[in-house]
Parts: sequence; C-alpha cells; structure tokens
Amino acid sequence: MAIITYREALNQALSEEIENDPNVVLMGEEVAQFKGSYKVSEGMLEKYGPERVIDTPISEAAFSGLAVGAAMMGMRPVVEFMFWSFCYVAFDQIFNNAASIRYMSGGLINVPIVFRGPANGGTNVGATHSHTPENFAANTPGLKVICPATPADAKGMMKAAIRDNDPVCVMENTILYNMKGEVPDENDYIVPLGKANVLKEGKDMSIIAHGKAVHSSLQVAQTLEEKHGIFAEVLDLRSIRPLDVDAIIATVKKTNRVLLVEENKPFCGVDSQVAFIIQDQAFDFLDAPIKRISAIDAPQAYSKALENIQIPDHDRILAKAMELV
Amino acid sequence: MAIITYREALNQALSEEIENDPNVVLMGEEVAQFKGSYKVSEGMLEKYGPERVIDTPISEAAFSGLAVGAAMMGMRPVVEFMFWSFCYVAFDQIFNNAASIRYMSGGLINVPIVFRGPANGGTNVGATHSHTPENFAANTPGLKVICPATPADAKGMMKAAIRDNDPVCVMENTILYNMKGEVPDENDYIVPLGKANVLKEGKDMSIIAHGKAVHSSLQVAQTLEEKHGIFAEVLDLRSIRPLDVDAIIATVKKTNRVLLVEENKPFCGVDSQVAFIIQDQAFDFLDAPIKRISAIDAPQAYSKALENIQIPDHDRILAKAMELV
Amino acid sequence: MEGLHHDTIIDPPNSDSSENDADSLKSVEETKQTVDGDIGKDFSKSEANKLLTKEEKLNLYEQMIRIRRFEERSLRSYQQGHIGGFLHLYIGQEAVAVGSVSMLGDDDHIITAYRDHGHALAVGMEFDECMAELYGKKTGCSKGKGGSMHFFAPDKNYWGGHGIVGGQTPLGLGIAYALKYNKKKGACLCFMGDGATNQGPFYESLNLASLWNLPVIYIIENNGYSMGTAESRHSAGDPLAKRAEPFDISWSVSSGHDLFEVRQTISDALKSAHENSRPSVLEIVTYRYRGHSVADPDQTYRSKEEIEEYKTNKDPINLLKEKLLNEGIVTDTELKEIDIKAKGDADASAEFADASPYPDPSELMDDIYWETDNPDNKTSEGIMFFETPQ
Amino acid sequence: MEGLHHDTIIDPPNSDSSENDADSLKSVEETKQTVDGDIGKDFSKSEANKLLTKEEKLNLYEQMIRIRRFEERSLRSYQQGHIGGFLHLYIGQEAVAVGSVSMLGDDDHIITAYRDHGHALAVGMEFDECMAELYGKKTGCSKGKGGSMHFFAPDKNYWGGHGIVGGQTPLGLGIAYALKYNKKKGACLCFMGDGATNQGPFYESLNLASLWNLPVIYIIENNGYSMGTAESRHSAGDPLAKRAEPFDISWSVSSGHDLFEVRQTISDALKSAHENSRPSVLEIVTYRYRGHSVADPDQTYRSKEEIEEYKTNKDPINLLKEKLLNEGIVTDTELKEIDIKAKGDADASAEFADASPYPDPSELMDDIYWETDNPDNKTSEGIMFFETPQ
Ligand SMILES: Cc1ncc(C[n+]2csc(CCOP(=O)(O)OP(=O)(O)O)c2C)c(N)n1
Ligand SMILES: Cc1ncc(C[n+]2csc(CCOP(=O)(O)OP(=O)(O)O)c2C)c(N)n1
Ligand SMILES: [Mg+2]
Ligand SMILES: [Mg+2]
Repeated sequence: MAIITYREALNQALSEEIENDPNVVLMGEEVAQFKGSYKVSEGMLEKYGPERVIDTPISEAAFSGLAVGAAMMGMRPVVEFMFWSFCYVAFDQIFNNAASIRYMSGGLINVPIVFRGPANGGTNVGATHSHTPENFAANTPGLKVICPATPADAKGMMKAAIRDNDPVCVMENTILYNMKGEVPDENDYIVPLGKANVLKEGKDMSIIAHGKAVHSSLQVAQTLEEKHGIFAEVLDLRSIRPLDVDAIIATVKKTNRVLLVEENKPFCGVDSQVAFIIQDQAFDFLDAPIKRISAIDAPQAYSKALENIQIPDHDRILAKAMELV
Repeated sequence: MAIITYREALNQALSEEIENDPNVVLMGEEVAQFKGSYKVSEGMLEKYGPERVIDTPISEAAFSGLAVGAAMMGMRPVVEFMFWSFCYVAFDQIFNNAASIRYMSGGLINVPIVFRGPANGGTNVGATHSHTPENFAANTPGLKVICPATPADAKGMMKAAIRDNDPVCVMENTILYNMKGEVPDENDYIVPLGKANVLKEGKDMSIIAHGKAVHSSLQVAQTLEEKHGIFAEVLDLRSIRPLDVDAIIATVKKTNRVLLVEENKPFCGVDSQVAFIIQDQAFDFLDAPIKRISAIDAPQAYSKALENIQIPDHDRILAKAMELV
Repeated sequence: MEGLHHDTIIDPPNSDSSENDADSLKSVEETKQTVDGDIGKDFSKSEANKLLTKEEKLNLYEQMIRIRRFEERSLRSYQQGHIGGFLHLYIGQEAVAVGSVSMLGDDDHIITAYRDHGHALAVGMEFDECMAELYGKKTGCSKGKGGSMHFFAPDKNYWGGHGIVGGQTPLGLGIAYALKYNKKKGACLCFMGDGATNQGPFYESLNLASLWNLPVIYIIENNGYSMGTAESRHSAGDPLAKRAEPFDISWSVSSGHDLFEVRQTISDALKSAHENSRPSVLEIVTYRYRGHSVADPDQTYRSKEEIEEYKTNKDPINLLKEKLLNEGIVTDTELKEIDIKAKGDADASAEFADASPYPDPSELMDDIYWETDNPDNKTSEGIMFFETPQ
Repeated sequence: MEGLHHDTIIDPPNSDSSENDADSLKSVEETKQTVDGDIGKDFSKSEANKLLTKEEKLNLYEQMIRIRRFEERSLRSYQQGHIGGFLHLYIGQEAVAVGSVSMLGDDDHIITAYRDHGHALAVGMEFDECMAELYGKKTGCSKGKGGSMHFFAPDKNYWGGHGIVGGQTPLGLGIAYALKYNKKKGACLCFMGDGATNQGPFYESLNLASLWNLPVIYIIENNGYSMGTAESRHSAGDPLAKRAEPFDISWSVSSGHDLFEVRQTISDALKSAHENSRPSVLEIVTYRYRGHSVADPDQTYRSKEEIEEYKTNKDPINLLKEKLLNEGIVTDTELKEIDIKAKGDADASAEFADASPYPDPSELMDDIYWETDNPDNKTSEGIMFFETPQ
C-alpha cells in the first residue's frame, strides 16, 4: 500500500475509472491544460486526451446541465467545480435536474453523475468562496452526498461515486489535498457510500464528525485521553446521504454522550439532523444533551484572525467536550 | 378590523409601504399588467404605475441581482418570485450577494430588500415547483426568513420585512392565499420578526410549526382535545431567522413533550435545528424524545394521490402526537 | 396587433461563418434567403417535402389533429376536476412539433419545456399513457409522478418535459454532447419558448454548443407571449433567434403555421448538425390559442380579435387541410374520419385514465434512486430516506 | 500569439439602432469608425482628451504608476506570508481603470469583479486602507472581512469588488436602475473579464438594460485569458462585445493599452448613458503580466515571449510616459519623482498594514445585519445567531 496524498488518491480514482469505463469523462474549469486549479487532475489530459478530460468556460449552469443531459444518455460524467461554492450559479441544474429527473420520469431515466470539488472554509478566500453545501444537497431527495476525510476514502469513495447509478455530490477540502495516508493500489478498492467509520474507539463520549472536522476531532480525542483520561470514540460519518444511522446509534449507546463537530454553518447544518436522529432513536441512552460545534454563524471572514476562530479548532472543540463530562 | 384574505393582507402591506416610502418598488414576473400570477398585486399597477410595480422578463438572476444593486443604493425593492422554487436560478444573487455584501464590505453597505413569494407543495405542481427553501435561507447568515401563517401576520410581517434594513425572505403559501382572517387596518400594524405566537394554550404537549403546518397542527390539537382529552399547546414560529428560542423553550418547559411539524423535507429541515436547540436548552424538561413530522422524503410528486400523503396531514400528525403520550 | 413584433419574417442573418462548417451554414442560409424572398412560398414542393406521399401527408395531418383533440379533451377533464396542477395547452402550435419530429432519424433526439403534450404525441407516445399521466394515475407515462409538465419517453428519444423555464437548454446540449461523444450522426432538438430566451443558461449553452461544435438545434417556439408578457415587453432586440449570431451560430426565423415550412427549416438544420456537427437556433413563429395555462383567465394581455385572427387565417391544421384539399389528394370525408377517430381516441383515453388506479402510497418512495429501486444490486449502506409513509 | 484572437480591432458593428436613442448610438459609432480607420491614432487630441492640462496628464500617469507600485508591493507581502487567500493582480491593465474612472462625474458609479485593486485606487481609495485589507487587518477598507476581492468605497461611488465571476453584472444593472429611478444623470460602469462573458446572468442583464433603457456600461476588460484558458478556448464568436448586438445595445472594441483611447471610449458611452439612458458594452483589449492569481504558476497556457512582447511594446504606463516625454511637457525627473513617491507610499502602506491590529474576535459577529449592529434601533426579537465566539 502506497503512501500518497488525498489529491493523488483522487487522481488515482478518477484515472482508474476513466480507464475502466469509456463513459466516464472529467470536465470543469481548468481541469485539463492547467492541470486543475488544485492539481487534482494533473497529468490526466496527457494520458487520456481532450475527449476525456475537458476544459470548460466559466459556465457552471451550462456544463453542469450538459453533464446531466449526457448522464441521461448513459454517460457517466464527473463534473469538477473549482469550488463547490460555485454550485450557487448552477443550483437549478444540480438540485432540480440531477435530483428530480429520475423521479419525474417515473424511473425511466437514470442520472449517473458525480459533482465534485472542494467545499470548505479555512483558506481566507472569503464569504462567497467558502460554502459547505452538504446540508443543502442532503436535504434534497434524489442526491447523494459524501465528504471523504482521508486519502484512502478519497480514492475508495470517489470510485464508488463514479460507479454509482445515482447523482453523487462529492465534497472535498482544499486543506486535505496535501494530507498523506496509506491508500490501497487496487483498481477495485471501493469504500461503499453510507458506511461510517470508527477512527478511534472510546467509551466516555462519542465525537461524530465529517470532512476535515474529523481530524480536529481526532486531535481533541487525543488530548482528552492524554490530558484528562477521557476516552472519546471518534466516528467519521464519511457519507451524509446515505447516512449510517446504525453506526451513530451504536456509538451513542456505547458512550451515552455526544459531541457533534462540523464546519458547516449551524442553522440546519448536517449535525442538526444527526442530533435529531440521536435524540429520537437513543433518547434513553443520553446522559447529557447532545452538544454541537460548527462554524461560527457569520459569513466566512477573509482575515485569518477571524477565520481561524470561525472554523472549529482544537481548543473550541475541547472546551465543548469538557462541558459534556 | 376587517376580515380579509391572506392575499389581500399582502396586497395591503405592499400597497401601504409603497405609499409610505418612495423607495419601495415591487418587481417580478407578471406582477403588474397580469395582476400577479396569484393576484397578490391586483390593482397595484393601476394605483401606483409602472415605475413602482414592474413586470420583469423570466430572468430571476438578473432582476434579483438588479434589486440587490438598487438596495445597495438605498432603494427598498420587493422582489416577487412566482414560486420561491425559482430562487434556484437566482441562488447566487440571493445567497451570496444579498446575504454577504454587508459583511464583505465591513458594514459599509446595507441591503434592505425583500424576496417574497409562495414556497410550498400541496398543489400538484411537481418536484421543481414545490421547494420550501426556508432552511437554506436560515442556514445563511446575512439573510432573515419568515413564514407568516395567518392573514394578520401576512400583513404585519410583510410590512416589518419591508421596513427592515436587512434582506428578508418572506415565504408565503399559495394554499393560504384564500384564507380569511381579521386584519388590522392600521398603516402601522407591524408584527415584529422573531416573535413566535402561542395560538392555543395547552399543558400536555407542545406542537411547534410554521407556515401552513400551523393550521394542520391546530386541527390536530383540537382533535386531541375533543377526542382524547389531551391539551396540546400550539406554537407558530412565524419567523425562522430570527428565531424565538425563548418561546420555544417556554412551551417545552411547560409541556415536556414536543412534536415539530413542518412541510419542509426532513433532512436538515428547519425542525432539525429546532429539535437540536430544544434538547440542548431544555434537556431535563423532556419526558420523551422530540418527535417530528415533515414532508415525506421524496421529490414532490405530481399525483394528488401521492402528494396528499407527502404533505403532513391531520391524520399523520395525529398519529405521531399519539406516540408522544 | 399591438406589442407583437414577433410575427414578421425578417432579413436573413449575415452571420460570420466559422471555417470548418462553411458548407452547412451556406445550406442553411440559402434556405433563409428563400424564406425571405418569398413569404407566401409554397413549401410543399421544397426539398424536404417534395417526395411526401399522400399517406405521409395524411399522417402528418392526423398527428396534428390528434394532438389538438387530445388537448381539448384534457381541458374538459381539467374543468371536471380530474386533472390538477398546471395544464399548458399547445393548441395552435401543432405544426411545430409535428413538422419537426417528422424529420427526425433514429439517432435524433428531442427535449422540451413544460408545454410538452404536442412533442410527446408527435414522437409516438400513446394517448392513454399521456392522459393517465395528467390524471396522476399509475398508468401514466411517468407513473403519475411528473404530470403535464413532465412527459418522458426515452425509448422514443424523447427526454421530457421540463418545468423550469430554460432549464432544459443545457440538458439538450448534453444530449447532443453524448451523441457526438458516441460518434452518432444524430442531433438534439431542444424546444423552448420566446420567454425562455431570457434565462442565462441558454446563452451559456449557445457558447458551448458553438465552441465545441455540438449538434444541438434550439427551436424557439415564438408564440408571442411569455405568460402574459408580450415579446416586446420581455425582450430587447429583434428577432430573438439573432441572439445566436455573436456565438457564430447559424439562425433563422420561419413560420410555424405552415407544416411544410417547419419541415424544411428543420431539415436544413439537421443537415448542418449531422454533417458538420454544428448547432443552429431556429425561431419558429407560432401562436397559442389558449391561456398560458388553464389557470390563466387570458384577459389582460391580448384581444379576442387577435386570437380570432390567428384561428381564422393561420391555423396550422386548417392551412394544411386546405392545401391537401386543393391538391385534390384527399377528400373531406377522409379528413373527417381522421378527426372522428382522434376525438374517439381522446375520449377513450380519458376513460382509460379515469378507470386507472392511482399510484399506491407505497410507490411514493420508488423512482427516487436507482439504487433503492434495485435493492439486489445495492452497493451502499445506511439510511437513504428520513421520512417515509407509515 | 497562438490561441489569442482578442487583440485585433475589428469592424464596427452595424447594430440596428432603436428609435429613441439614435443620436447617442451614432456618436458611439462614429468613434468606432475612427478607431477602426486608424489603429495607431493619437487619441491624446480627441474630444475627451484635448483639453487635458499638464497637471491632469501627470496625475493620470501618477495614478497608473501608483497602482502598479502598490500591487508590486502587495505581491512581495504575499510572498512574505502577510497576505492570504487570493491575490489577483491588475498589473498591465492600469490604463483601463484609470482612464475609465477619470471620466466619471459625481453621479457616475462603478462596480467590478475580484481583480479590483486598480479600480479601487483609481476612485481614490488610500493605499493604507487597501493594503491593510489585504493583510486582513482591522484598519482595512472592509475591516479585514473582504480581502483582496472585496474592496468597497460607497462614499466614492465604488461598489466593489465581487468574487463570483459575472455575479456583479446584475448588481451594476441595479445601480444604474437606482440612478434612473432617482432621476440622476449618472451611469454605472460595470467591469468584468473576458471569461465572465460566459456567465448567463450577464445576458439576462443585457436584455434588461436595453429593454428598460438603463444607464449601465459593461466594460469587458479582455486580457485574453480566463485563468489559464485563452479566449479562443472559452468563447465562440468574435469579438466578445458583439454579444450585445442582438439586444440592440451599442458596442465597441478598443485598445486598453492607450489611456487616451480608453478615456474617449468611456466618454462616448457615458454620453449615451447620460443623455439617452442607453447601455453600452465596451470591450477593452488589455493584458495581465502576472498569473491569474498569485497561486497561478503561469506555465501552462502562454509563453514568456508573449508576456515580454506586451511589456515591451504595449505597456500602458510606458506608452503614456513616452507620449508625455515626446510632447515635451514633462521631464524624466518629474516622472521618476512620481515613481519614487509611489514606491515609498507602497512601502509605507505595507508598514501601516503590518503595524495595524487584526480585528478582534468579537468583531466576527459585526457587520452581518444592520439590525444587530444597531441594537438601539432593533425592531425584531428572537435569536439571530446560532453559534458565536465564546
Ligand atoms: C425559472 C422559471 N421562472 C418562471 C417560471 C414560470 N413560468 C412558467 S412558463 C412561463 C412563461 C414562459 O413563456 P415562454 O418561454 O414564451 O413559453 P410559452 O409558455 O409561451 O410556451 C413562466 C414565467 C418557471 N417555470 N421557471
Ligand atoms: C462562478 C465562478 N466560477 C469560477 C470562478 C473561479 N474564477 C475566478 S476568476 C476566473 C477567471 C475569470 O477570467 P476573466 O473573467 O477573464 O477575468 P480576469 O481574471 O482575466 O480578470 C475563474 C474561473 C469564480 N470566481 N466564479
Ligand atoms: Mg411564449
Ligand atoms: Mg481575462
């Protein structure tokens, strides 16, 4: 098993699936000649040519819709958004067309498409470029949404998403692109959607997170253990819809205390739904109210002095965790 | 106090504010010559002329953005979406520009604008025309969101929204347009944003709802009382952001059991947030898990046979209420 | 006809031709010049029509009258309360869908907006499945889930029926893209209204279509109104099709009252698509007799006289009928029989729809995801739905 | 210059003039013909420029060189780690912002995209507040909340600084709308890039601008590239400004390397806006020397030679400098002094920014809502924020 970056893992997944299936193409702004604004598709134009790796103009609505149309015809397009924030100019194509055409046609038409790109704050790019719309997508029946947090998941889940016969929104994170980890080389390394992952076992509380928040949560769990003798279990949701409710309930029943951590904005963030499910299905197992940490409820600030506070960090998570015990 | 329809109440609010303030204009598709697709603006073109009541082409992105630009300059535009569903083609203008310009400019620019129109299912218009994006708006710091449920609120809250110095999304409901109720005639009849309303006092459980779901909830409360001797308190949230958390907590502390009802889709619907807040702030007052009823988690179906099931109705709410006791 | 500047056939464009498709552009331009040179021209003898047999002509007539009778019947059903939601009737525009679809080959595809009954029937969908869809019945083409705005028949290369104005324009582009990717000699006809030309994604699509040489043909069915807004109140510049020109896309304006002219127009654009993989924008001038939808009282934006004028002088079905009768190839009786059969079939479809069952509540959750519909091939885990019928 | 078809001044448009503004269109068209007739024309003697005094010319020069020095300094600060996020430099394009803004009257307004330092400084924003904004400091023009892409100075009629490509095009329309509504004889200059012409809202805006006669002037700063994509790879049809034509909007293409030509172009469009409330689309051909943003390694899409060619032959600052020297109205020393002062001020602004405090954590929640910033005038109740700093 090689140790590669999250970025390389994505590149592997995309490259392998392009090789596996002639219906797979990758399109988006600057994905080909420029090698991807975040270099995820580096080398792919050279290897697969301009028919498979396609530069688009800045027309998110048109190329997202084009890809949906192509998917209706049986292709399996992968659409890169330079930032998921730009889905705001293509919202109708994703949240209406990709999401509802199967339903409105009574199941006659499938839309096997992947929309992918980074969806995160934390890099001082300001309010309009830092959206985390996983909650919007998960609110929308017809769409699936995943947020891989590790290089291995980036590969395995991206491949699962491309092979999936439904539209899948893959939300990555620019800050994770350089993270390294062990990633299986196999062409058939698949991480199924909807399977959460216990990254650290524990008994005193459950910290449930997705995306980059998983890593901050792991650090906090370590501090809790080392400094306070508290053993927190860390559950990486990985997939938002489908959601591994069994795994969520299992960890809650084990620890009886829950901290939910996400980088989404709070109001109707993903964790509001997770919280509802937990109290609904494991009410009697809760020894304390479910606590949440999310991005601070302001438009994303540019200044690092502010944005550093805005995104949940080790100390803020730790402080909230301590409230639970 | 006259008894008028919800539609007339909106018309009154719009007309009075156009008369009160030369900066107020109403624009949208078919609002003028056609009198509004749902006749909300009937008679207004004749009274206020084409400078104040303005027909637009089908260019939601452009006219929403135009209105934001005009608001930045000190006007107070009211933008009608024929359906709130069409915000999907104007998402960037509303959820980025209206929401974040004040922040990104360090408070130099205000955006006093109202986006309004119906946001509801239940009229057999299918998946793309039945969105209820109050949760998306409430997730977005910089926007305010209200869902008036009665004619009086339609007037009082619409006027508050127009006078507000921040962007306010007013989500109406086509099914309520014909509902009649007492509405104060006064030009200064204002219902402040962020103030929930106890519509029926009770002691055995709290039913919390917004929009049309308020009325189904009231019916259920009546059934509970008449058929089962259960006294449910019904709280109409009215405003989603700002949210009257005090009123929510107060009713929960009084009844110790909560049923949340909304017509939003479940995953990260408004009530997921309400549920989180309740268990966070009134955990020890809960005698049972918080229960929720929302729209069934499918794209909105056309067939009334299906859509009737999809929207929470009396029987489904009642059944869930009975689980609580 | 105040406010209407849509019904004039204007000068041909002098669109700069890009190098690689000069041929096809020329062929389209020649046609335009013909159109322009002779407004009253008899297109029944033009290239695309001259070989039509009597049977074929009758069949085209039959398709138009069947669409009209179907819709008239649906209107009655709506008024009787059998149909809910929206019902956007195509009455008056039949020659556009029928003429267009009649030119298509096996690898040509079509997609349209919410005013989709005409196109659906033209591609060969059955009255029964369409009427049942309007009734919201299980036997409907979309199992009652789509309704009037969302008819689909992918087996007939018909990709819907789309409710968001302009939202289908990128989809049509994608269908054309897939055809080209798969090396098919096919095109995608993407229908839209005059009002839809004011949705931004249309322009993004035009640019991509031209830049990537995609065989998509945008057909602006210009019926003069976007709901209650006359073209002159919703669009600057004239004609609408000219909006294609800066993108180096060939365009034309033609009459949609004449089935033969529609066929010739489409034929030219198809040639350009098939042979040179070039897009076109065709503005086809037409008229709707009914309100925007059944809910439109139709009292604020046009006169009764205007409607009557169209019905009397430009009705596409009457015009064809007269031509066929003048040619002496059909008798009045033959045409009447076709009409009677159409009415009978329409009535029968209403009965079929009425007798059909509603979808079962359990079906609410079908057709959302391929995966949940195919549990045996499920690859994911976890919960997919968060509120389901009990 | 392979892939570049943007740098040719092309034929004047034969845009159909709508009736009510024939005058102004003519005046714009005359200019275009002049431009076209004489590419090397000396615009320093044209209507808009002939009365410029020595002081005024020097001031224009100074503004350009100050923008360049400011940005060069900001680049160093970025490389030193003082600035985060994006930094899109305007270097090479200075004549466009300076020339344009120099023509504006009290009721004229401007708005632009994320490459906004040039416009900000041209309207009179200070180095200090701009540099501090880049540093994310409390003393920045947007209190550190907006960053490089979001400079604002409404007191100087400057409405930003917008990060979403094309997203400012409807806003500019709205500013023009408000001016007209308030019966001001003003216009809104809305700047955008060549790549931004592929965003749909731009076309929706063009239609509205023409239909409603709004005094908005869209300025396409065509620097040949949308990030790493050359114009010929992102846009079909040529020139980009021609996309205005079907909407009956007057358009032109001119050189952005020549400050005087920019001024004349803007002056003509302003006249049309002020006198006839008509929109224009002006494509101004320019070039950026630096990568798309500081993060762009600039190695995949253009040659070093291409950049050098522009620097050597078309640099707007050099061109003006030569003109002024040739005219004999300034000395090399005078120009050097201006440059030295600019550099000094740039360095000073970096020091100012460095010394300024970061915003206090408590300020994170300011500036979101007018209402929460003005608690004394609060009219609503309830909770507005759902996660706040502790
Ligand atoms: C984005 C969007 N905005 C508004 C509507 C509501 N609407 C439906 S049809 C229509 C008018 C469309 O007119 P046109 O494109 O000319 O087509 P026609 O109805 O004449 O066939 C409007 C405004 C919609 N469905 N989608
Ligand atoms: C909707 C949207 N899509 C993509 C981007 C990312 N992006 C920022 S600038 C840019 C290129 C724009 O090029 P152009 O309009 O020519 O302006 P220039 O950078 O040359 O000034 C891109 C793709 C964005 N900010 N917004
Ligand atoms: Mg129309
Ligand atoms: Mg550019």
